[in-house]
Amino acid sequence: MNHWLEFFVHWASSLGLNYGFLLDAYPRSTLAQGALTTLWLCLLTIIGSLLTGLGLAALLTSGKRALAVPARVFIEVTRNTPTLVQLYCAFLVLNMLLNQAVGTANPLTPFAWVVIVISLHKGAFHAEALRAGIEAVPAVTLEAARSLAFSNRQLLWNVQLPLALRFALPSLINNLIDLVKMTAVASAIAVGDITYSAIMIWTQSDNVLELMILLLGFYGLLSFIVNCVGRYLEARLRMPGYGH
Amino acid sequence: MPSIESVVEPLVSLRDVHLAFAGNPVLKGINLDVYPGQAVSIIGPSGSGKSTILRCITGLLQPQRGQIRVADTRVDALTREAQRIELRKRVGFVFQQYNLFPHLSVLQNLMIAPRKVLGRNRIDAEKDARALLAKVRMEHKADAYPGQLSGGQQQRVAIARALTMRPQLILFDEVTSALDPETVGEVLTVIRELTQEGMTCVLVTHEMRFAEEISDVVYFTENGVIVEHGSAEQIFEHPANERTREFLRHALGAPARRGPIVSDPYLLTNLSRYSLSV
Amino acid sequence: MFERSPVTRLLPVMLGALISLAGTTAAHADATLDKIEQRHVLVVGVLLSGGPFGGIDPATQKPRGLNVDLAQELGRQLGAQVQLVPVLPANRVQFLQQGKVDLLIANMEWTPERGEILGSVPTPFYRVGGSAAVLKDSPIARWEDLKDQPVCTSQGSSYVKPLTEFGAQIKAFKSSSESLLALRGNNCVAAVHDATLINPLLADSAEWQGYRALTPELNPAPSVIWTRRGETDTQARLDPIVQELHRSGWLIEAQTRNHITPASPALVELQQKFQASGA
Amino acid sequence: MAIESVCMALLQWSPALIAGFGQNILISLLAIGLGTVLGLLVGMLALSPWRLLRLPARLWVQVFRNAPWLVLIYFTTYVFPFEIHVGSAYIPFPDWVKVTIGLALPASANVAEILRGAVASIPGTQWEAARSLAFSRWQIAVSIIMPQCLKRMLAPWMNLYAVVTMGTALASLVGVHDVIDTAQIASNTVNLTGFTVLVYLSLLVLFFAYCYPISRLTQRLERRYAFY
Repeated sequence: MNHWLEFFVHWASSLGLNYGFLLDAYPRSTLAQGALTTLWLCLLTIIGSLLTGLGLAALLTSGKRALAVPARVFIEVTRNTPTLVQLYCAFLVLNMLLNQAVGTANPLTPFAWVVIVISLHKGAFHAEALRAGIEAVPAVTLEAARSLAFSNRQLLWNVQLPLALRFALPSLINNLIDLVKMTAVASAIAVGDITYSAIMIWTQSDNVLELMILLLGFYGLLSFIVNCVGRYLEARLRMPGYGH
Repeated sequence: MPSIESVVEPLVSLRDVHLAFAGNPVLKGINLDVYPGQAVSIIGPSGSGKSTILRCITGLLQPQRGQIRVADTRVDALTREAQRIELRKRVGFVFQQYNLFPHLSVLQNLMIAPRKVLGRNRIDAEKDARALLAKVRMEHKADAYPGQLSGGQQQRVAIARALTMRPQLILFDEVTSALDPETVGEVLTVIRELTQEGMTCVLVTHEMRFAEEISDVVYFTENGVIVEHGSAEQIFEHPANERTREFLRHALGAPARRGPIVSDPYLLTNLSRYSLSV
Repeated sequence: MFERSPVTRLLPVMLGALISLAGTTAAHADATLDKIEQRHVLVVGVLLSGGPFGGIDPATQKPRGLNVDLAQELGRQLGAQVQLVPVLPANRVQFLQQGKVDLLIANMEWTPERGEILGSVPTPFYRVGGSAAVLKDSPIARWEDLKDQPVCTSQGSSYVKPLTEFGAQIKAFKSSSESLLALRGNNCVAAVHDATLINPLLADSAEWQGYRALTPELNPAPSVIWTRRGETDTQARLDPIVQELHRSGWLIEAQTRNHITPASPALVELQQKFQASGA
Repeated sequence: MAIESVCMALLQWSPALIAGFGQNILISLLAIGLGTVLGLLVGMLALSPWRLLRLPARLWVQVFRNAPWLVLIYFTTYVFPFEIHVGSAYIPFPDWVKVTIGLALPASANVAEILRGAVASIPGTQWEAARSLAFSRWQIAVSIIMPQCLKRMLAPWMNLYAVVTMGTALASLVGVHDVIDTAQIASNTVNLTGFTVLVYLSLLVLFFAYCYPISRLTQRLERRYAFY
């Protein structure tokens, strides 16, 4: 392991990049810890955002105004304001108010707030994708299912949702790739993710460029993994003869 | 065919059925009877309400006025979805656009309704499905997906799918209109065999020669009313009404056919609202 | 739907292109004084985080505060036009090193570590140490009690190092604004900043009644005007100016004008010192 | 009394907030402008029949689409020089311009993708039809395909603009004095809980008021051009 690291540092220095700091235990462990935090953040927000998306999509397509309108308002506000501002509003403002209300019992950490805010944010995007998927299921296909005596529930689970998921999948995966990139804003509220770790290191020393390249590589790798998983799912759920 | 009207109750009967879409009258007093074992064709110009009649019979649409009876069921009086589901178990429907489920294989398309709706076990359902596929000469495509089949093949699968419910009656809604000319024949052959076996069928069709050949009774509709009805011979050889004559002159000359409609589910999501966020 | 294709295997190549675009940053040796005298421009990095040292005037949106007043006064005496560049604790050292700013008047205290990488005007213009805002009923009584506790501060603050030595878990924010809000959201047990920020806040604001300041001040150190390393000409040119500002009472007056409370005893001490030596 | 003073403070700070938001809008407009020009260029290269041109263009798109915007902004802010030496003149390269470039890079990658999507959505029969009329490849692209593409690109492009505008919020993290920075200074200066709540909410309101109409317009355009 260390041998490879030394080799890499040596190779990079021939390109004029000084990765010597990776040989120090402290910056290396800081970065590793940050990478781990980012991974956890991604994992939890992916799950959280998908659940939120499902819930919101259910509200949107419920056909009941009292449910659909608040969901729509939430989605529009979420889509049309910056995540950073949402994060500030939640972590700096809401958290402070919450603290004044319940005192020091407030269990929400910055990490938890990032998970909540990004889950809700991307959930709004998932909900849109799922709703579009549900609406893209041709009415005639539903009619066909009804003519085969399917009940509404059977229709939903056997025809509408499987088709909607397939239609929404490309959007959902794009959203998830976007989500991975978005976790970088966690650094703004001092969650020790990889971006924050990198900032902490470059404020102490002068290796911004090297750290940037490391960061871009790391996020690129994560997006690549999500992309691969997405492609695998798409291949599994492919409907031969349709689309790509 | 011997006349059995006096002995047997009609399987389907419509009396003075009126239906309007958003104030636009589509059906304006339809009367129609289908006796068990009969093949009934409904012909007429596009937009005359032919497909709407079929949708009313199976409860996909609810008329504003009039009576619809299928066996002992008063379709127009059904209020609950559960009751309509009971009706649909007995009435098959084949669509112009086939409407197979694109995410399921051919065999799964045939098994899903018997398994989920009728609660039959997998082995029986599969045995039945394979038998029906053989009947429509599609057994070699059991594991293919609808998107991989030609229009005629999909339509034959759709007919087999309707048959899996062992219906008392099958409704065919312009089933050849979306097909390439060369595949129309294979679908018509399947329908012809069904009528010969004594399956009660109602067809909406633009294939006049075919309607003439297989129908016991033909109804001519225009502008939401039945203009004329009678035996195939009567309607095609000696139409009483001037409108019928006019229609048949054109229709028999050049069979009306709409071009096949492409249905690519991905087309709708092209360039959809950009899903980026910061 | 856009196709997503495999990513970033060739990322370094792309970056290489960018780097060549970025070029090299030329750091001038002791060019600052030349620049001031030839171009008549003085670029000063100031910290504007809100508060008496640096903030903005809501009416005119102009920077204001002691940092700003001092920068303008230096410019006036050098006959140079002052360009103010707002800096963050996280980027101020880089800005100076890169040459983006010529001087830093940015609440940055003198520490030996900084003294190694930067140069500074020998005479300080202020003296300040760190203070921690903690809840009144908090068990924290001494700095050592912060061991293994989450502590909010700002990125690049001079208190990060001593706090790390106490074993505190640092949560560093972009500026004191977020850090203080995080304290009130109970995300840390203490927020550590300059005493000049913490003390007036706790003394004046009704909303901070539930909090107290931790004493004694952490690492009290002189606030100095920073230059690039080795720019002794600039330092020599500025030092008498700062001394004169002490002697004439300009700094004490500026402190009062900007409502910095409590008044620093260091300023009085320095005034007396220079008045004595100058007289 | 408390509410009154909070509202007074907000009133007092509102010109500063508006001015700060002006900075955000300026950045967003320049970034989308630069991004569009770059993106169309890269997009056309990516559609070129020559591998040598296509490959770097695809690479550009992949790198900048898959990098977090925040990291790109840090990148341009910290790695680019603060002034450019042209002859004897020093052209300053202020932070907000660097942020503009940092936003223009991912914007260009997305514009290139929008262009590709639009070209792909034009049925191949259009090319065939034009070719049968003896058009050259370039002529087809300019006079047949492009006009159809532009119409289709409008909605996603506007959506991208809204996203870029929201991306300007990240500028505050590298010390650009924008609306969020202003809000934080204000909150720190006024020091009243009520004011802090209000000033952060007003940030939400400002961005929403600017981006929501764009989003609505996008949706309307999309509905109009969804089918042909």
